[in-house]
Amino acid sequence: MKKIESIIRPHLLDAVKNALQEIGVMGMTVTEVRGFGRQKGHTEMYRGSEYTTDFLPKVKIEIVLPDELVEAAVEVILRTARTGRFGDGKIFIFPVEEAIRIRTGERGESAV
Amino acid sequence: MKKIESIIRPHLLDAVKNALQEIGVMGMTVTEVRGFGRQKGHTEMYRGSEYTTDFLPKVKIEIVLPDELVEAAVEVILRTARTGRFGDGKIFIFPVEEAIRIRTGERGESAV
Amino acid sequence: MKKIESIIRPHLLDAVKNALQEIGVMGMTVTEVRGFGRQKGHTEMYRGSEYTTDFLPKVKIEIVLPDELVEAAVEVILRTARTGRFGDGKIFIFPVEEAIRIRTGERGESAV
Amino acid sequence: MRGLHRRWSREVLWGIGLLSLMGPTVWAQATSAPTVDAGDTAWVLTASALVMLMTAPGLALFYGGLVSQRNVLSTLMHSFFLLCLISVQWVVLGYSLSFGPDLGGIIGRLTYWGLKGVGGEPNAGMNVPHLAFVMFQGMFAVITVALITGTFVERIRFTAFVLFAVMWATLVYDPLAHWVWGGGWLGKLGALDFAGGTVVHISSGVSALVAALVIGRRRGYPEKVLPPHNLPLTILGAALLWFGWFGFNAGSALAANGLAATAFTVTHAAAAMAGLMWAFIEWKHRGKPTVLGTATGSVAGLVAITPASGYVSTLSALAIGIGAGVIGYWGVNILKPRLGYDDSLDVFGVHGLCGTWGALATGLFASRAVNPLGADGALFGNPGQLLVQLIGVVATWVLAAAMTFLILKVVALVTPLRVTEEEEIAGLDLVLHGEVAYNFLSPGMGGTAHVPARSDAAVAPVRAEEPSRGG
Amino acid sequence: MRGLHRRWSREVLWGIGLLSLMGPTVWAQATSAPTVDAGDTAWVLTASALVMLMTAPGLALFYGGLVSQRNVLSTLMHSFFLLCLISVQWVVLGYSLSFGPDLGGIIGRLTYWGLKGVGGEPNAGMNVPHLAFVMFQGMFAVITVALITGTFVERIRFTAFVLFAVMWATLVYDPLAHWVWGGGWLGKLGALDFAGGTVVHISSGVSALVAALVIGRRRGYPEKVLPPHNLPLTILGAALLWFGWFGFNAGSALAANGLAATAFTVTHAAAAMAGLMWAFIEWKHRGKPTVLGTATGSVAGLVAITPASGYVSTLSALAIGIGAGVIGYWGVNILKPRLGYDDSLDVFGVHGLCGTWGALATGLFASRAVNPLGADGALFGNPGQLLVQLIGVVATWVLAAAMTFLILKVVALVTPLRVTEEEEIAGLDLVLHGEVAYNFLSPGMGGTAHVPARSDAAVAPVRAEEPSRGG
Amino acid sequence: MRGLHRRWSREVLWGIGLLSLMGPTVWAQATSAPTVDAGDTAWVLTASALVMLMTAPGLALFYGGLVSQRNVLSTLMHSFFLLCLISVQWVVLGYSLSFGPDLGGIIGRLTYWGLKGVGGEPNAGMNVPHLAFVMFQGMFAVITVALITGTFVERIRFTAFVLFAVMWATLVYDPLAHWVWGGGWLGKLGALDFAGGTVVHISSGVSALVAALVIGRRRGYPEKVLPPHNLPLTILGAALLWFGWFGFNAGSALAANGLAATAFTVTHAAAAMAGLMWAFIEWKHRGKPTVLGTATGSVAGLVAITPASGYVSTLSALAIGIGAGVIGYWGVNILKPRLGYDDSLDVFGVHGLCGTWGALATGLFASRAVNPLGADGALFGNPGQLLVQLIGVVATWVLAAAMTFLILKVVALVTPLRVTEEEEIAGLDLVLHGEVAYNFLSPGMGGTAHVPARSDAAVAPVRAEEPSRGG
Ligand SMILES: Nc1ncnc2c1ncn2[C@@H]1O[C@H](COP(=O)(O)OP(=O)(O)O)[C@@H](O)[C@H]1O
Ligand SMILES: Nc1ncnc2c1ncn2[C@@H]1O[C@H](COP(=O)(O)OP(=O)(O)O)[C@@H](O)[C@H]1O
Ligand SMILES: Nc1ncnc2c1ncn2[C@@H]1O[C@H](COP(=O)(O)OP(=O)(O)O)[C@@H](O)[C@H]1O
Repeated sequence: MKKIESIIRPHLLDAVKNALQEIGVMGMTVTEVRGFGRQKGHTEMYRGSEYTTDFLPKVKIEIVLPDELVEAAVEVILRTARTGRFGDGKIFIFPVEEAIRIRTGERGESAV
Repeated sequence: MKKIESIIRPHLLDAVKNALQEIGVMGMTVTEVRGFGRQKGHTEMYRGSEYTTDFLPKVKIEIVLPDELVEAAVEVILRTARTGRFGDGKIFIFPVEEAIRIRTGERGESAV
Repeated sequence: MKKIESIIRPHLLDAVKNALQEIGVMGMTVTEVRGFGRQKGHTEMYRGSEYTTDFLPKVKIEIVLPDELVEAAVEVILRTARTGRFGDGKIFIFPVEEAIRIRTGERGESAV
Repeated sequence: MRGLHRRWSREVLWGIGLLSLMGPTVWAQATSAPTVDAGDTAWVLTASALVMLMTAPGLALFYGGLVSQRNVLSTLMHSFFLLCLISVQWVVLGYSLSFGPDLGGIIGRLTYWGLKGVGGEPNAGMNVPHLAFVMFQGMFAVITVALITGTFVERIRFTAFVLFAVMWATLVYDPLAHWVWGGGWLGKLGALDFAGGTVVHISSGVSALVAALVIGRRRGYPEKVLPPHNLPLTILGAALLWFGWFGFNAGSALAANGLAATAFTVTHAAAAMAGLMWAFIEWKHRGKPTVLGTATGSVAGLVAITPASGYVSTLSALAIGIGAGVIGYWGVNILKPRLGYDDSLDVFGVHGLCGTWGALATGLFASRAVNPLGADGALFGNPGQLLVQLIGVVATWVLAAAMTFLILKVVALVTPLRVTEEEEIAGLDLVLHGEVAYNFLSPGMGGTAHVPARSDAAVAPVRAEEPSRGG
Repeated sequence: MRGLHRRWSREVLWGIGLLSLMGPTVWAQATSAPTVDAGDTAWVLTASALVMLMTAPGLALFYGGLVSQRNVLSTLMHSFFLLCLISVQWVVLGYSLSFGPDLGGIIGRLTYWGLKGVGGEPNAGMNVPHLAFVMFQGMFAVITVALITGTFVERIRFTAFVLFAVMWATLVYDPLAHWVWGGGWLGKLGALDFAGGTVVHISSGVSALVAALVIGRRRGYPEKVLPPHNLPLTILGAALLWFGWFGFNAGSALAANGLAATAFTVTHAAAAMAGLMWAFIEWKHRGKPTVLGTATGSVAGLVAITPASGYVSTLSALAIGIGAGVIGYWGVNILKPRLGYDDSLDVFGVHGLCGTWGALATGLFASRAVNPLGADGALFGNPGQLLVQLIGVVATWVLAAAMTFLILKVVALVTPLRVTEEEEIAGLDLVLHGEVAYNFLSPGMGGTAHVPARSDAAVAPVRAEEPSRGG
Repeated sequence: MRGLHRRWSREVLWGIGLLSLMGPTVWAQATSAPTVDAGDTAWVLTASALVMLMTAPGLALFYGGLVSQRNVLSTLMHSFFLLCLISVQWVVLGYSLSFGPDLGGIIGRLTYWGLKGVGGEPNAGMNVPHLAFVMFQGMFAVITVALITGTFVERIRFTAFVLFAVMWATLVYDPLAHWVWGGGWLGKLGALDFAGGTVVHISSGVSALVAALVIGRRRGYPEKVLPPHNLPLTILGAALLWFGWFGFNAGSALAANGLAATAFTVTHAAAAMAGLMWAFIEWKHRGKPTVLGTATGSVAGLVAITPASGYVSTLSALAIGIGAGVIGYWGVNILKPRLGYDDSLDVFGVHGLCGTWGALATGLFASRAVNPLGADGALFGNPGQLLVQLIGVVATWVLAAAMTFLILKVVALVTPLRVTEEEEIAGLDLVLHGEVAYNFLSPGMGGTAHVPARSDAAVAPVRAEEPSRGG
């Protein structure tokens, strides 16, 4: 089992989710995050002050999935989350030692 | 050392935290997340439109803890976070290479 | 490649980010979290009720970076996020199997 | 109808009295055949709008900010829906029950149903159009029912709420308004209630206590209820209540005259004093003055001055405000925790107790020097007035408590009063109304819209968050 | 100017008529040489302030809560900026175009540009200062333009919006106000529009429909638009609209008299009834009554009663409210999805359709028994009035639709109407105004302030969120 | 008391003057023995309520939205608590100091302490009850102190704030009101200040500047302060300020007459023009018009027109609005950054500078053609008036600056003015009031309630977020 963490643009979440669902990803967990990277931040104006922020709104998707699904999932994300501009985000892959479904106590791949 | 990540129902957080504390878990970090899975989403109505969402509010608990505490913590979560209905959530276990306490610079198990 | 996850005090985020940037960290992802630990929570009053909360606002920084940068980054965080009081937070280090840049498809260290 | 509106005609007489002191140049307002005076009408229309504002957005926000995020819309709905529901009840039925020709001192006849024959002509004994009086009074009916809702937020079912509201307005508010202001027995007895201490505040506050007991506590109360989700909304609501209360009390003069100015002043003074008082008690008692406490205190002061507002001096108003701060604080912070009922937003503590204090305080502080056509209170040599006030208080407590109990029992026969525990966890906004108050999430996390095609218009009932699908 | 203000002078005559029934003591308001009456003036000034409140914060919040979080400021800006822009247009030009000396029944002359010679003296045929009338009418102009903005939120460019607004106010609103109220041909024809069913609601609603068609749908509509981001703001806005509408309708009596009280009452009754109605239809049709539906319904009722508010009885108002609930619900929930235009905040469904219903319903329910100087409607034996109303409706539809189309085409020649798709994703607040509505983030995540030194005052244009830097 | 209220009696005379032009039918308002006129009273009571609304929720929200999330309640508390505190100070003491019988042109005698002997009878030289005048003026005292608080939000300690407020009201506001309006030397000199340009805006603005300098900058200012946390609240507040300002300025006619309508109109025109102006300057200067800028601009316009509102024409009002937009923008965007003081919410830039502009502009644009009992300004042939205005401005600057400095130094002897740096980080809401504004978190993350049993009522002082426990 692996865990995929992917940082993407918020407005593409829906498309990514739907495409992942189609290849058999049954669950995922999503978090609102702020990303700092190559993409330039923006400037806000409030009366005499300007605020520049380097932290831009992103969405983090976390998916735990069997090893054999990993490459397919990566493909899907690369395809659906790409705009070709700075800030498209990342995919990180991590090892998972165990997964357990709370409802049933099932462990391992059948739990995800 | 391991890291336990557990996705649970928000209203059970308090119960889970208290039970974990009892078995000696001294710290944890909690994040509001949205989960997609087997549990059905809900529908909202605003004038002529209906919105269905598959992303449901969940809470993610992250705990870094010594290997020997892992099973006990898993037990506790399984017991306190279970309602038996779809959507109870998951427990994932990950390897940890190092833990450091910022205040003191301590490393390893004594840091958590 | 490693992933550093660090829980810090929110108001120090800016200082930490700037110091990390100086040593060549090019990107990071930040999440608002709530932390439970040795630091005491606070009490709120609303009419006849008192609310005590053990979950305090923290910020989680996630950075995926090449192995050789890890120690430098840890040093920087220890230096910039420390106040010496309970609640300064943690640094956790995790193994990373792969990193991919969505925009280009690049993999490995060049992706972060 | 002449002679029924005892209270109002008093004020008119007072006007005449004063005017006669001022010489003949001011005869215009004092003719015995009442005419519509533009100034008085301007004020009463303005006051009516102000009292409307008290319910929504005033009370709606005051209450809405205090509940948890998943119940804010259902709480706003209580006030907003009542603004619709009770207003229709009022023009169809309620006004006539309250202010129609007296039937045995108990209730008004249905002469004015649907406001038949009620128009722009002056109301008996007043210089404002009959319809202006209808509207001003109607706004009181609306807010009185709305006040009660604070006790059962976060758990009452909407159907039960609707049934309760209609019955309560018809069986408690309308008779009580008739008793005190519509020519009924309490008014005839000489009970002073300038702007609704008994009719509005005691009745709603006591009913709230009974409803809290009948409907029961929120799941997890007191240990596990959630803190207020949006205090700025609550402060906004409190400030709008204060603003609207000028219409409530000073409008009750039904004229733009010295009496209205008096009522305006003592209202402001009592609210300010009670807010200060509450904050200082908190400061001493618990270490910090809170914003919510200050706002709650000022509402307590507004409640307490309401029955007295046409009869007392500014210094008396300060005293009444001090009392309201102390009594309200005690009710909310000491009494409620000790007894353990879940009157969720403190309707009893603020309206029931401070309304009672105000009604009795009127019997203490009223002075003919302020209003020659009121009465003197105990402190001005007339202890009998305190007794009359006490009778009014007791009658209101009994009527409100008994009828609320009965109505809730009847409603419970027809439909459950509370949502299920699962629904309580999911929140009433989603479960009862299919809506979510705030969508601060990133795009994509907040759901996908689809506009129902014609065929699926009769959509399956919305699922709550918590329940899973079967199997 | 005498004789131009046909509608107003009617009411004055009505006053005289009533007064003569009441004997000679009330002659003061009935003198033929008009004087400033303090009571009437107090009411009209109050009403003017109330109508101002309808635009901002009323409509601003009603609309602002319904859009997504990234567009709330741009939506608030529409209303707030128009309050500035159209007010200046009004005092400089608009008032004179609308109410200046008639030019062929079509438009007013520029006699009063910059309010030259307009002061505190009574306005022709009224008991209020000329300037009070100017202000009262000016607030109507402001809100009418602001109403339209609901149709093109979340995508219109600010420059296009400003140009459109100025042209629309000058080329649609001002002439139309002149036609109906300023001495123009529609008023002379006998079309009844007490407070703006045609002038305000049909004109804005129909223009909104045309604008929705010309400007086009939001990206992703209907499947992918975001749900309302802050319904409590919307409910607050709706309640403030209701509150302000008392000024709108009852203020249109331009006096604090029986007619004002009538208008106040039927306004309240229709709003309440329509809110109830909408909620009940939802309850039956979709399983749950919603807060937004109830609020929308009450606004629909307010719209529908507007033209009728000086001419109908309370029971008729309830009927008009029922109609508004049904028609508004149908327009918003059935018609719009079926036709597929993106009138984003339902300006056409609520204002266009219910305004049309109200204008026609005036031709049905108007009664001289209510207002002797109005007219009888079809239900009271005068079917001809319905025809006159129909002419008014058709004329307004045609003027509004044709001119809006033209104006938008002209504006599009000068500047693009919409932002780019990338900008739409980033949100108008940041892209057009460089501001973000809410900063609920932890300190440190919300950006670093720097105060621009003098030299970099001419800062580079702010970058949007989505676009990356080149390379 | 007769003769003291120089300004008011002027308006009454003006009324008489106008009325005499209109023939004998309108004698009612012009009798020399003043009587309570219902229309005037309706307007003054309404205006009093409107001015109350300006402080809370108006100013409270305008300010509250601009601070960071952790300080919003403490900011709301400033306004709400002052509404309580200064209102009590006013009825007990302040009114008498301001408007009691004159003592050497400097201060009023304590004749009216506790509003003894002040009742419903007409106030000297006016047609409204004495108490209506008391309330109207009292709301001015409240908001003036509240305006200052914008300068020291996010860092002042509550105790210091309370002490400062009471002393400032008593030692600055009350004398100044007496000087200008209460029969004092400035009024006698002929300084024109229709509704409070000097008394309210210059005094609060200049005091804010001094307070900013004495109390010092927020930690991290200017680089690290947080952006506004909730701009929709601020826009709501700005709109409510505008709405309430109709009461402030048009109410200052103390009658519902042509002068009130004039003041209403020029107020609206100046606000609209200044809002437009600010937005256009931003658009040119920085590339985008902002919502906050437009709202700030309109407030600047309202400030500037305040002293002039009873004396100038509509076209002059537009000119004053343009000036306010330019000067306010310059003060806030150029001057403040350059000088580096942390007047956090721009009280000096908006109220101090634009108030000064307004007071001087009154000396330019005032015209007897508008108000025969005012004076002509420099542009209408009377340059002397500008000098008189300048004296008023200088006197106010000196009084406000010197006394504020002194008061703060005295308070600092008793109690620290600022919270500690750690408390500043944790936020004043939690540290000073033990409350948190928003709880949007999932249930379970927001804390556990427990109702304090009787014994632990004297709870340990609440800990701040940041400090850890010892050891
Ligand atoms: N080293 C990193 N560790 C963790 N997250 C990163 C890292 N680098 C980038 N990110 C995340 O990826 C997002 C996109 O990265 P960015 O450098 O802006 O553009 P690109 O994806 O085109 O390389 C960032 O906003 C941040 O959330
Ligand atoms: N493969 C997965 N990877 C990450 N998170 C998951 C995964 N599957 C489920 N989740 C999380 O667990 C939650 C519960 O899962 P769900 O399938 O709804 O029910 P159950 O826990 O009963 O299996 C989801 O809402 C999601 O947050
Ligand atoms: N075992 C743990 N696993 C995950 N996060 C932890 C753990 N212990 C502490 N934390 C996080 O670190 C934060 C600081 O820890 P705390 O014990 O309060 O102080 P200190 O950092 O001084 O040890 C906590 O608020 C929590 O977010």
